[in-house]
Amino acid sequence: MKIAVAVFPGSNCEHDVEHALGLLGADVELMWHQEDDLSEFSAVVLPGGFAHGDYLRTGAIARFSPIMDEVSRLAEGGFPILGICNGFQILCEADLLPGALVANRDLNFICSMVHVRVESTAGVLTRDAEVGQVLRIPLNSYEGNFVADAATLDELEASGRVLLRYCDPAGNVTDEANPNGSARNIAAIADPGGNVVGIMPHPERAAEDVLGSSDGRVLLASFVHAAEEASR
Amino acid sequence: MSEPVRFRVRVMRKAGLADPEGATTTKALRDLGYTEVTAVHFGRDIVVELAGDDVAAAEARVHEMCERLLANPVIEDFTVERL
Amino acid sequence: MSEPVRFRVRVMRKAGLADPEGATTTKALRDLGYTEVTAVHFGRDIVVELAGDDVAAAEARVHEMCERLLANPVIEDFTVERL
Amino acid sequence: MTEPAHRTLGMTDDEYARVVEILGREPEPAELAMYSVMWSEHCSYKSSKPWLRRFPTEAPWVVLGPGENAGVVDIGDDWLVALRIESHNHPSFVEPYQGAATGVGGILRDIFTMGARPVGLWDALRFGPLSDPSNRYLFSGVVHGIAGYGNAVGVPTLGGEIEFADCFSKNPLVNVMALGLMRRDQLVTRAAVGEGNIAVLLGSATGRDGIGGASILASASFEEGSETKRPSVQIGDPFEEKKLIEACLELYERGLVVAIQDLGAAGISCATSECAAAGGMGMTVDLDAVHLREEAMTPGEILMSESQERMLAIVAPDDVDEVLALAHKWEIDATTIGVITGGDTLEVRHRGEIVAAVPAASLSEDAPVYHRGVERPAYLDAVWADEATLPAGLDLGSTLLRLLDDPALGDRSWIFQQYDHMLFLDTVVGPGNDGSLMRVKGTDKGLAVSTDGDALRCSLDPRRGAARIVYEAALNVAVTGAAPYAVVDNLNFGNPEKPAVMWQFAETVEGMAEACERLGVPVVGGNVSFYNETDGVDISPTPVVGMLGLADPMPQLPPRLDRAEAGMELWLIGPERGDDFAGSAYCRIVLEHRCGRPAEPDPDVARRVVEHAARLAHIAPVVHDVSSGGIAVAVAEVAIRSGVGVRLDNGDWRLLLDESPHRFVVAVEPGTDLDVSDVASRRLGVFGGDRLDFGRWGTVGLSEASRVWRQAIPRRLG
Ligand SMILES: Nc1ncnc2c1ncn2[C@@H]1O[C@H](COP(=O)(O)OP(=O)(O)O)[C@@H](O)[C@H]1O
Ligand SMILES: [Mg+2]
Repeated sequence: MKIAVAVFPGSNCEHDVEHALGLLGADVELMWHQEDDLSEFSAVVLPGGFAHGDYLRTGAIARFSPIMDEVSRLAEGGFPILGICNGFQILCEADLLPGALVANRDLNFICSMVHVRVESTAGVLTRDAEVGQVLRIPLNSYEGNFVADAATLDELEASGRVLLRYCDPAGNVTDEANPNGSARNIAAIADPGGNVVGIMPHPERAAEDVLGSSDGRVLLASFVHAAEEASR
Repeated sequence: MSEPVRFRVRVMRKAGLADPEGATTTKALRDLGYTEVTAVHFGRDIVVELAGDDVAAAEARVHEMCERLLANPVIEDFTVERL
Repeated sequence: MSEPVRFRVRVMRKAGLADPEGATTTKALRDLGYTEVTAVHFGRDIVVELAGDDVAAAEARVHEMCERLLANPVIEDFTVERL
Repeated sequence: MTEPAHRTLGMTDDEYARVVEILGREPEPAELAMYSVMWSEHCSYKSSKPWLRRFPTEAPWVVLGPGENAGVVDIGDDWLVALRIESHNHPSFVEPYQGAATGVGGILRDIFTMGARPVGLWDALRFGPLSDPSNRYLFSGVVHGIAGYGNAVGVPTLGGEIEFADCFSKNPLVNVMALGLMRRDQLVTRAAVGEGNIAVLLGSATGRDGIGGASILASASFEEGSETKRPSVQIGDPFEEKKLIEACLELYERGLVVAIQDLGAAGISCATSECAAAGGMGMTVDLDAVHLREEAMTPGEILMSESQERMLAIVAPDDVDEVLALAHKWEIDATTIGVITGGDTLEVRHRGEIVAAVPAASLSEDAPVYHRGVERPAYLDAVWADEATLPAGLDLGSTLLRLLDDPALGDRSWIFQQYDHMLFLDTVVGPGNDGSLMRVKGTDKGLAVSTDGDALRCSLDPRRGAARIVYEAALNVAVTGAAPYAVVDNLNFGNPEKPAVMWQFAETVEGMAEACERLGVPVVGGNVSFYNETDGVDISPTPVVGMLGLADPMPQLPPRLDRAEAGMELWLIGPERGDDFAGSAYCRIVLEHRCGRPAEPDPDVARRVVEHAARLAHIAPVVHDVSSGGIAVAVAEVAIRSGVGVRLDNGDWRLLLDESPHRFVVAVEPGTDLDVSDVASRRLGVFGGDRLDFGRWGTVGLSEASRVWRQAIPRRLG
């Protein structure tokens, strides 16, 4: 079982994702964005960074890369696809996830630990977690503010596709605990099949105690297990 | 070779969706003493230059560029104007 | 209360300065098959709404806002237009 | 009468005469342009060179010392570390966002041009007081610029330091340090050897950016009306740089470059002449092959352009195709622009004509050296005699709140939260502590870095002030478990043509050099920024030290400020004086007194204290050096960050606010054996409760102290 990590010009978290998934025993290979065949893989991660400099709009140019045609094709077949930060933005631009990510409400870049509460396990990112569980993981973005129209948000909620929300350390979802202004404190969502997931904070940055938190492991492990299942 | 044809593309955030740049700028202007400012809306102004003589065809192409790349239909509206 | 007065401010990078965003978008459009695109220039389109009836005074104020906040005179030029 | 061309380019008549002597004829316009930039203060160090020789530069682990793009040290296990610091002061005043951004871009190129992957950035900043809106604009613009470039280029910014003072209002300082990591066999240099080898220009197109720019800006003072210098603003493109980094690292990995040099100040003239001179060769350069962004550029403009994100690689002819293909894969431009020749002439052609033909080495090596006048300013006697009148007693609760509200002492997370400081998964101790500590994956080693400066103390006594920042930096890396390993320095000064400024400079170098010697730590690189003067007023002498420490092995769980718990004891290690108030935060903030003479550092004590800190970092949850604000602030920082109160035993209040050097505090479980018999130590108190309790000197609630501390910067930005 192998997991691909897509690398766009300007990506910068690909090695970090490789390292963290490696800690969980996954076999990972970096795939340049010009590749268009992921048939050897059981899952793909779109890592964080600044694909194409985040110029024009985050993710806008990256979604036309050849690898994204393959990702879109595989998405329909239930293939596990995880977008982290910039990867989440690319998935939204590619219409594989609803909504969009715009500038943080205070117009500052935010690199900081945040708390998120697990809202639903109906996605390959949270299937091994427990609803209500509070995780401490780093956020690192300028355009991390999730927006969508009210109907889309309602539908996401109703179908259990809001996977994580920003909260305080005790798990209360409040406006103060919302670091970037995201609609309804949303930090991670899934597509209707649950196999395409996008998360704004970085679980790979919280996979070792020596770096301050291991809370991201349950999310990465969920994804690896989904990949294992998919490979069967 | 002929002069390039130029179009101005204006991309604006859809009404009702968050516009943090607009909101922050409104506040900043009011703090600076421009208390008469009631709202600020942020958008992009993109000038596209193209080679070719068929202006109508070029304009259609620019529309297509907006739909495919320059604007995100989920959150943005756009207009195209010949310069 | 009367309708707000609205102005469009357009802020463009001064000619001659590098425009990485424009260059990257040019390349992206050409890669998408729009090979006729020769250049793309990026700017901001800012709509400012103000309360008050004196349009001329308002326009002067908007000019001042541009100089003080909305544009960076070191690297940008701006225009103001009544909407 | 019109000014002769050389003078409008900032060159003196004597310097011009020297060019004529070297060439044996009058220079062509392009040649004059090249000499004027290469011989500018910024590029040639013509005023500082004689002094910089004073620095100790050798140690068994030094691979490359000063004079290279970056210093390189060997940390064992086949790993090398490249480090470098650079200023971008004047460009940041002209345009704070782009000035700071391009400063980051430039320092990173200095690192990856050595073969190393850049893995960390640090920023040392100086601004005027935030009460002035123009200083707020500069401050937030610079921070946004560093964030905008550093985050997007994909290199974490792990720390820095900041100070505010009036003298920086029209002359902010933006110094950036970078660190890179490479395997031993990846080291490359700029020595262009091998006749027939090809020069390939990689990266951005060349425009009129920075013409008469960075190098000229950095080599002259600002006067009112400096707006005229503005068209030379450079725009940073972190995306291009990111692709360049990856492309260059792959070029090295595949062994495709003979030599490489980044294009910084003086652009193509500098890169080509330095490569050729370093290899003892000549080079012919074809300017028509240079990819231009603008039309009708003159040869002089192309040669001097400081367009960002460009590299010059020297490549064997057989490898050129592979190099171009690799550049294509990474989506960067690459063109062959020159050939290495025998002899020593740098020959430049444009539209079929030779526009320059000069001895390559003369540009970099024959620059004039000035032995400028040095004179101790007489006013210092009065300054030293003017000691602060201290009160007999005070309320430490309210005094502490005033200190914690200072933007240089309060919470600086408004700054560093805007910087990605976690990328690469190596940040074990991030910003917000003392030094930062990064692990080296696959080894037991940790690299600690601290940047330190103290413009106020250095203005009172440059020699003592400079020495003390070296010792402070050493202690800041030691508290993470590291031993001082190498230093880079950035010397920010006023106008070197003034003897008083050169005296400050000479004293600073002496103080830093001696401290480095006494610690046994080599200086492996640095940068000098003169002419930090506006309207005739010089900045305070502001040396900045970038200290690299090596922790081998790295502590399993390194100390952090947030690891104190109720019941732990608080100890002070290191000697106390109680009278070292000159340049202290208390005098500056509360008494508004900026005079007196700071105490002399004690090298032997300094070394012992540093060693103890590094040792205790392996056993104590908190090890924190005492610096600005003295013990009171150091302890408050631990209490606030850990969310636990503290009660200090009674003592003289002066001991809690003076800033005598070589001290740190530790938090440990009661009964822990600290084993510090050869330096002074004292139990200060115990953690617990929800107050900062100074006994008879007063008390303040932890939550109030915490709120004031957190708001110190944000409340001033509105
Ligand atoms: N300009 C800055 N950029 C990033 N981090 C900063 C900056 N200024 C201060 N910091 C961080 O805040 C912390 C405290 O800084 P400082 O008080 O200068 O430390 P010290 O007194 O130990 O040298 C450090 O971790 C430092 O890295
Ligand atoms: Mg410290």
